[in-house]
Amino acid sequence: MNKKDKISDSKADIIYPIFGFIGFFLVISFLVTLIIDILIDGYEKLVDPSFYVSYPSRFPDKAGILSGWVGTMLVMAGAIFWSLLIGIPAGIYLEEYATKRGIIGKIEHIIELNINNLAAVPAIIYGLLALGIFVYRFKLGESILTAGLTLAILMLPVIVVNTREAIRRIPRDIREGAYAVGATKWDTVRDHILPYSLGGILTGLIIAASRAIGETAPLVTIGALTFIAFLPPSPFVSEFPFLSPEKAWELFMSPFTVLPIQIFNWVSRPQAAFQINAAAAGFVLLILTVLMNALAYYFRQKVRRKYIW
Amino acid sequence: MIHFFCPSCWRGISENIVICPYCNYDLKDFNALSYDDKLILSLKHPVKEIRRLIIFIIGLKKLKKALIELERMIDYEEDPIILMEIVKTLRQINDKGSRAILDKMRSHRFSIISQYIEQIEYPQIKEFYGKTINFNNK
Amino acid sequence: MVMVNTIIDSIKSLFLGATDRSMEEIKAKTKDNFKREGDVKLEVKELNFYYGEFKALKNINLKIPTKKITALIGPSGCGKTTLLRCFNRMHDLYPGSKYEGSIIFHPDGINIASPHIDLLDLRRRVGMVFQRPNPFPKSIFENVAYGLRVNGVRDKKLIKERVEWALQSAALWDEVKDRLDANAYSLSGGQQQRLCIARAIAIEPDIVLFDEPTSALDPISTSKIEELIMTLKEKLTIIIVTHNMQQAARVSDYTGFMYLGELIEFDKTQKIFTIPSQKLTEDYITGRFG
Amino acid sequence: MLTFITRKKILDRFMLAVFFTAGFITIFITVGIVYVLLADSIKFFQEVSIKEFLTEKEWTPVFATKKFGIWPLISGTFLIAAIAMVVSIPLGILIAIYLSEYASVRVKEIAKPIIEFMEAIPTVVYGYFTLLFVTPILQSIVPDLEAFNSLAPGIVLGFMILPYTASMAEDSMKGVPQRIREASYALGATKLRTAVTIVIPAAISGIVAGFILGASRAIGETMVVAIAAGMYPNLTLDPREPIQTMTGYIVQVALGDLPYGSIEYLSIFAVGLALFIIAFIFNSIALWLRSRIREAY
Repeated sequence: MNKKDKISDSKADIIYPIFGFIGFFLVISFLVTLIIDILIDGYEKLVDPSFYVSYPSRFPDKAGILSGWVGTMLVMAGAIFWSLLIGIPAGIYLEEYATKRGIIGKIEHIIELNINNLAAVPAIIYGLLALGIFVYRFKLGESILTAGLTLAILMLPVIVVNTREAIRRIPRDIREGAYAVGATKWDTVRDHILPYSLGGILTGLIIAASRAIGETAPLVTIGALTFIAFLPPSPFVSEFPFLSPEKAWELFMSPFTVLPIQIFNWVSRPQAAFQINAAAAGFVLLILTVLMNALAYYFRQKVRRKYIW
Repeated sequence: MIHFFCPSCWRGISENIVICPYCNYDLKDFNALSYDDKLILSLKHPVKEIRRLIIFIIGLKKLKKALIELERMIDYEEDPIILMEIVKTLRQINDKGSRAILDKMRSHRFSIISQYIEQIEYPQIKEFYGKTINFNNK
Repeated sequence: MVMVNTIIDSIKSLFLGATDRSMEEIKAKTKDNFKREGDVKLEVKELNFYYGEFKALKNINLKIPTKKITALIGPSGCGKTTLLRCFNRMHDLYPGSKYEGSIIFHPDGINIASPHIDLLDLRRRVGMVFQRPNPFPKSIFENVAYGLRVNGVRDKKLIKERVEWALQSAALWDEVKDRLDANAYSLSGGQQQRLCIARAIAIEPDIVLFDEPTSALDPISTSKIEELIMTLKEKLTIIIVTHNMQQAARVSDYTGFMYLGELIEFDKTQKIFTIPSQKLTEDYITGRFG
Repeated sequence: MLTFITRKKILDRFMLAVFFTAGFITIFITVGIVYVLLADSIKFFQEVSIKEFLTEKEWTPVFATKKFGIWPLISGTFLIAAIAMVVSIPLGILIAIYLSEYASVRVKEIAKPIIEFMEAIPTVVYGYFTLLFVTPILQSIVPDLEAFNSLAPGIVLGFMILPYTASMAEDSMKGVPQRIREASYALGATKLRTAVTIVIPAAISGIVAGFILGASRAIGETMVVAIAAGMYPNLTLDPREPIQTMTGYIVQVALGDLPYGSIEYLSIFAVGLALFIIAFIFNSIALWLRSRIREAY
């Protein structure tokens, strides 16, 4: 190694960090420009309160996102419910009950492989699944229920992985302590595994939800309408039970639109005025996602400090 | 895992060696030794806990043969816990030889040992000293 | 009608954790077939134990005396902990464990090693304290009361009584009596281990297993735990696995020396340490290997 | 009445069954996907021969003379994915080395969440940003770049998959034990040389797995390409012309109201099947690579 090579080599440690930082700075600037651009474009509509309470309409200045964000809330509620219903027990089973031997062991291995693969399947494939199965074969039609189920399936892998991570963090001798006192597996899960891992599971849920709220592809594929001038019927009735099942079923079967679809529709419109609406709605969606991620990040730190084994 | 030591130089050796490579001590002699002689030999064991246990067993067995080795140990043994164990064993053997060593230890270079002996031998003077050393593993 | 009843109970127990039962009911098993408490509590006959293919225990024969302290010593990896965990079937939590031979639980005469034994009742009657203190991240009171709740006791007064009795017999009561709902992790290492002991004895087991209880503790807490174990001797049969032979020699009445999965020698502690009959035991005690 | 112990046993068995069924249901999702894609593709291939599907140069389901050559869609998808990788791999490696070798813990604590957050931004917002910000700027730089092109979405997609190329690479480089680095520092090598000659080869399977997952994410991307890449399926490798990706086509058809069973309806399942197969291949390679790392350490 001649002398010249030696000197230039040592300088590399000074030059590279600068390039590295520039690269990282490029990423940050990309993000910042994205946020600022969408804020400036949509600022005019963002400050106008009627934007949040009016329905979409053919005239750009009168259009609003009321049906958009109400639809998003309802669909997300459905999605969270279904994904928790299947995701958490599946995660608990794989981490806590798995026997890993014999035929059941093989089934568990298939389940595990399947979940890893589902995590990387493009979102639009879930749309096709929902279109083929829920919409046409199960005759659920383009309804909030279908959208909820589709997004739930989308969120499932993230929730299962997070549930398993949270449960894995519980040390073995806590379980042994419970069994030594005569607790069954279900006692141990109910009294120890679930309470201590709830924090991790909720964090995973929020992250999965923040990703699903931005999803458009699957909802477009199942034919979400882009133009709805009415809100789904409210399930609450004046008499005693306050929640009549038929009304609720009607709510679930009614057509829907979600914020991202509204944005997609407005962006592809030729008139420039619609693009302001699109930017404003996009910014609202972005803020929602940022809030959810910040909440998840804060929650993760708090939980990590709560149980120090 | 399980480590094997040569009973004379106490260096780590493998399981089935006959002659110790470091101090060429013949392991067959060790196997022929009686249990009491093995006890006395391992008074020089590098591991503190083992030495303390051996002294405790000598006390249990009231092994008079070990007195010479115990006396020699007093001078080079650094660990007060082990020295206190020796004091307890000597009191348990309680014959002329052990009492002589005990008197010798009363003027031991470690003050903690001489006070310990005072405290055990004449418990009623404890208040006089005011400081009760609670050696709970009496 | 019975089916509906069971379903309601199951749903109730699903959420509240079992219907109401008094302590007598739990100990009912020993009450009705209560034979004279013989001097042997556990009789191990020709016990072999396999982790998958690896034979961890090779035909162990042993008689554990009742209301005495039995210590199991031996170099690391000799199977002493494996034998201890066979007594309360803790191995069943992990796949691939296989028992051969029998462990008879006197005076009931049930074979612990048999596959169709009622594990819940066994674990209630054979408590266990672990090497690293493992209290639940709940309050001190809840930790001790958990064993009672899981076995169906839900009468508040009775639980409070039993918790106080357990903490007192674990010599922890006066240190924690005014902060019972403080989190168990606020206690020191030695206190946490005594809390685990209180948790184990709260449901009045017949045997308590100690798996190197003091190896993670400082000398002061170690001697406190040793004293506590000696006081427990009047009420319980105790089996303790330890690395510290000094502790075994001082605390236990009987000692078993194990080496490579076999029980080499089992006898009164006094005899084992003063006049061992096996050469292997002599070599181990004198530190020839370890 | 059932004794207390047996009731607990029944409950325990019952809960085991509940958890197992929940786990088992996840298999139905994949079975559902494969069933749906296959069933409708088979119907599609009854009308359009596979030979035409694979050899035809044009994809014109909308025109009168319906031609179903998948190649324009595949070329569009891979063109955008290629541009994305060209942007993402160098930038990813640059940042990964910087984060894992040079960055202080404080910087890492800020950088990691930011990069991971890029994954959470709704793709529609990226679409908007591409169409109305990136494309105009590129048009001023690149001569005769049309409004709908594959360069702008490619670049934005490159940034979108940074969480895969940058932070997954950094994770696998972090897996390399510090003592290996110190051995190389001790020989007088600079951090950069150590990173390039020691750390990256040691963590190569993790890094490559990250790239492949990133590529699979790029291929599966819909909104950015549907908004900014145009709806014109043409077999071209020129990034300046509008193209259509497989996902773009599915969205375009799904937007229009399509009767159940019509040829267009069936065609999106055929395209979906092709997309699923490609994504599956990429994921399996990535999973295999990542399993190989676990053996290495």
